[in-house]
Amino acid sequence: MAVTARATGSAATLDVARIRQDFPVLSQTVHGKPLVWLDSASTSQKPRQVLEAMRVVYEEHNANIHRGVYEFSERTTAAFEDARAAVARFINAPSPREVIFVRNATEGLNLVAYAWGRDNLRKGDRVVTTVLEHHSSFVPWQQLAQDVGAELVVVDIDDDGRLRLDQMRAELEKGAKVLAITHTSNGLGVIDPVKEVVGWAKRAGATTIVDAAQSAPHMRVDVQDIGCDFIAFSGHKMLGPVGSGVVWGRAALLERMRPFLYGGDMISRVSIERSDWNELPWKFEAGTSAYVDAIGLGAAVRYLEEVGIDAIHRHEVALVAHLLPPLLAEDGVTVFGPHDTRDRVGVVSFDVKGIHPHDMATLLDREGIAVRAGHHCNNPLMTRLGVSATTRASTYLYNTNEEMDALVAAVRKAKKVFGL
Amino acid sequence: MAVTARATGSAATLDVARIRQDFPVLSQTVHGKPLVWLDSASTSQKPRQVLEAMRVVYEEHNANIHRGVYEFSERTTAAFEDARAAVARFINAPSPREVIFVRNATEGLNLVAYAWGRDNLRKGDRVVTTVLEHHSSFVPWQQLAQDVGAELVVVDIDDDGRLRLDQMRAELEKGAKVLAITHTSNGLGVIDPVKEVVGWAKRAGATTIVDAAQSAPHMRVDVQDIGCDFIAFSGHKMLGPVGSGVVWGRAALLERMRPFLYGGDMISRVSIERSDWNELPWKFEAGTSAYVDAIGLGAAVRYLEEVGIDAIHRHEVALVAHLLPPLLAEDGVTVFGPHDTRDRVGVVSFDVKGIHPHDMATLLDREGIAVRAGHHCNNPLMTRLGVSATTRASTYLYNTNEEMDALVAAVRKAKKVFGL
Amino acid sequence: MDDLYRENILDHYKNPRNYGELEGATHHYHDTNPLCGDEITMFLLVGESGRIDDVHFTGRGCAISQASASLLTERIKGKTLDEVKGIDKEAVLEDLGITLSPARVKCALLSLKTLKAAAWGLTAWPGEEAKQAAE
Amino acid sequence: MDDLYRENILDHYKNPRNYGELEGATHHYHDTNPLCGDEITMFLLVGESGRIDDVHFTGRGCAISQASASLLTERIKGKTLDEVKGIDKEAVLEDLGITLSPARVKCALLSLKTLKAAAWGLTAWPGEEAKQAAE
Ligand SMILES: Cc1ncc(COP(=O)(O)O)c(C=O)c1O
Ligand SMILES: Cc1ncc(COP(=O)(O)O)c(C=O)c1O
Repeated sequence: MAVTARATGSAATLDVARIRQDFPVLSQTVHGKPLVWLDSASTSQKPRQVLEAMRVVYEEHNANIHRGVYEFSERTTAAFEDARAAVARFINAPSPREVIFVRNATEGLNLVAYAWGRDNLRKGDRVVTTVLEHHSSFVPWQQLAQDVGAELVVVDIDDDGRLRLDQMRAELEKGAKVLAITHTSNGLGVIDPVKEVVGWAKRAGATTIVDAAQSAPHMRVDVQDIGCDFIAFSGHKMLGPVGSGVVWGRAALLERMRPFLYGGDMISRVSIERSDWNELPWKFEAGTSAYVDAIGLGAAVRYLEEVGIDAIHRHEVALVAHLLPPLLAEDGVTVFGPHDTRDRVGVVSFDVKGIHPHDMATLLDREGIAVRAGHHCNNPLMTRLGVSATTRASTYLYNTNEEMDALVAAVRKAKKVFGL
Repeated sequence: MAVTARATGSAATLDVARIRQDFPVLSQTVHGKPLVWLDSASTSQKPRQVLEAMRVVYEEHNANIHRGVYEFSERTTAAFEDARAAVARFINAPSPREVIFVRNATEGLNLVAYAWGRDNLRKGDRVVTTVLEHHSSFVPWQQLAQDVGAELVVVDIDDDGRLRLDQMRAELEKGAKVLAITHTSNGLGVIDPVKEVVGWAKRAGATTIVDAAQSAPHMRVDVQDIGCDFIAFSGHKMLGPVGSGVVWGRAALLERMRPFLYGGDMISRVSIERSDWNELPWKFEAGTSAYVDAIGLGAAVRYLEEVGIDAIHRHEVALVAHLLPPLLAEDGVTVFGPHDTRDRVGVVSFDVKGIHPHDMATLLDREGIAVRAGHHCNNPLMTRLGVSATTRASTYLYNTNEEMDALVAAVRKAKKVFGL
Repeated sequence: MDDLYRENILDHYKNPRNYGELEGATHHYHDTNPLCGDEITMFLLVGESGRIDDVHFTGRGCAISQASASLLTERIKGKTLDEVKGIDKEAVLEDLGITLSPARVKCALLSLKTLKAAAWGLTAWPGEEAKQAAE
Repeated sequence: MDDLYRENILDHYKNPRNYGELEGATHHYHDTNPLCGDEITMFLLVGESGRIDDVHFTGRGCAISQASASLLTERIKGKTLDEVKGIDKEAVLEDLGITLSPARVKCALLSLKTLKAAAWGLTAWPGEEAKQAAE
């Protein structure tokens, strides 16, 4: 139960006070209390730099991309493709051609299931996934498996909330056509050893899809190092605007796949009889992209790079290390997932006996603290944990130890209200 | 060739000078000349009111929608659902439950093809569409028809660019499973009599999908009056942000359809074995919606309502009436589509003999005028017209007669450069 | 003290009235609020007189959802099914006596939704029955 | 006068050199720029000596794309295929002698792209051949 001190020392590398000045929303108050934003796993707040990058497009050179030969369109197109290059660098993609802008991780994961899965998954194939998956990573494969008659294998966690690697390995050794795995659990904050698991899956000949919605914002994600075939994440969870998201895939696979959405821009030629597709990545970007949002995501990625993604990870682990001991010391508190800080990000799911998470979230809100209560789009995990909902506090680069203290104090106060 | 004076008189109802003050980008210069934005059919500019509505969310109460019980989430959710209600009112939808937020018209049209089409279109069925379709309305059905072995029937236009209603009627009388028709051609600016055509299609028992990407921004679109089953349009073409779009469908159909994208929010319950879907409209909104963009679209719709969509339509027709005579009087100029203003919106596609549209767009850009050159995602129409590209000027509520004059002057100048 | 969690509500939450399954119920219905996992099952015993002779509920979830179910059982004893079908949400919110934000209103109204479904004699939501039967 | 449309470019556009199909060409290739519909077909006649004895092109499109094709045919006569494969885009842009924005650079380079494909002996873009054969 002891929290390892491992990362605490390095938290000083983040100048949180300065960072907070970049986030206009953090100076708001809620019910008369200063806002404490502990719901970044749901969506992060945005720095001025991101909002400014978007403002510049809308107010200074807004034009549809790719299709115009005039000045505004050229400028906007250049900014859009710069954002793509920034994202490619951020995840160490071999080429920006492999970076496809989508609305969010959900669309990215569905794109893979539709455009790769429908043409490749067959009756009797095995789809291996985990009980930690978010619905967006789980349900597309559950449905496709049902449609084609494939087998869905759901690997369990141990009592600490960590993936059962023994079971995973054994299942992959039995053979698999698809591995769909989350890099980081949005319910428990544990990091899966995806590089290792992807290695096993590759040996089984599986195509591997990693859900990086909770990892890309908070820790280094290197697609070449992981070795997977596809990865997806959402811009809005990593300081970018809503409406921006990314699916990355290996060019060799993307080239062989059918398109997903059909329409403007993804086409090279259309006759009444047939259509030919545009080159990567545009083949998968039908219609007018949310180009301003993508440009915002580019600015977000540059902001994260400047602060340093490793420093951010260390900072968040330090926050967890600060939070866990007093929280665990409270009577009636259960923390789901590991109680140490090994392979962990800043997500802490907990329950207080006698107070439903919904009531807890309401009571914390009265103290200005925004946390999430519910199943976190993690029904199978909730069932596995034997609960219907948890209260989840999640951190980011702008959070402080003082805010962790405020959370513990507010939990105590909530217990008083309930006479506990 | 005479331009009807019909709408000219009523243009005065729009206070364009005041309207222009709402659009920050319109005071920019290009190559030292004041910007003349004549590419609204590709994407419109945005008024302060829309940008401000979005800023307020990001800076004052940003939070993921639907899933939070705390204050910010409640406020953002309320603003998001208000936007949905505003859109429903704008298109006279029977209920906001039928209004689904998507990225753009393209996604909306693909949603229908995937979620309705795949389960309903069968070998031998007839899909009736037109040569006026944008690729986003055409290619999803072309591909699906090929996949299932359905027949694709493409109705022609007459030499004026108007839909061949005789042919359309005859084809529908032969029977049809699907009618996919654009309300307004983005290539020629003609309005299709969709109400009449939808009526014939209904009698044939067809499901009817109307592409309103070019109509919803510029004229009254009343889904109940048209009587179709689905309609789709893009926010970014109607003063809203990129990343916002709508597909409307009849509740009875939407309820019977399978979902399109699977993931967070569109679910009511997930177990390892099965999933149950959320109610409309959320069943079709998987993952984190681009809620800020949707809220921006809500503000755009309110702006359009305040100015008055009928007044906007009249104003644009008046601009066309002002532009056509001097343009047609120029030696070597061909205007595609009707030369009068009957059933028309503010799209004027033209060609100048001896100057390729690409060169024309570049030369106009040097004069500060942004027009589009290319096939406008209208390959089949270009083939029908016997050209590979056209130059397209398109108007909106913020354009003036003086800008039409500037366009004609710049066309003359371009001819001089080319020694014509 | 937070006025949302008044004495009365916490009392009904901690000591729910009419709690437990009801043997021989003539009507019962189960529903959930997927957002938070709140669950309510309502059991009605309608006698010869056409009146609700007994009502029980079981459930789990937040204080608002459980207290409102408990309050509701007190309100309906002795009523006819038609009277139950006529209860509006304002009545439930009045019984609670607090102002709720939209998300929490859903918690408060789950019990009424469940009760009405029971009163109408449903065993599953329309549309779901077919789905369940098909499995 | 706009410096983008210099005398020289307009001259090559209006009076393209080496225009027309080439009977007995040993290499030829057709390509388009889907954005604007520009089209170029390049025809090469490579003699015993391994040098380009004759080159023609046909096409339609904007002044930039057609002038650059015309200029390119002048540049390569008498060269070997290997020399042609080594021509870089800077050379083409230099021949044009103007500064182009990214969208227009594509127009300028269509001729080079087509020429190189012809020199490599392609008849369709890799991947497309199979697609076309399958029809
Ligand atoms: C008639 C028509 N339909 C569909 C579209 C596609 O719109 P979007 O690119 O916003 O999806 C357009 C826009 O170019 C259009 O003009
Ligand atoms: C692990 C994980 N995957 C996928 C998603 C889906 O992200 P979005 O809603 O942005 O599509 C989330 C966000 O909730 C997540 O936490």
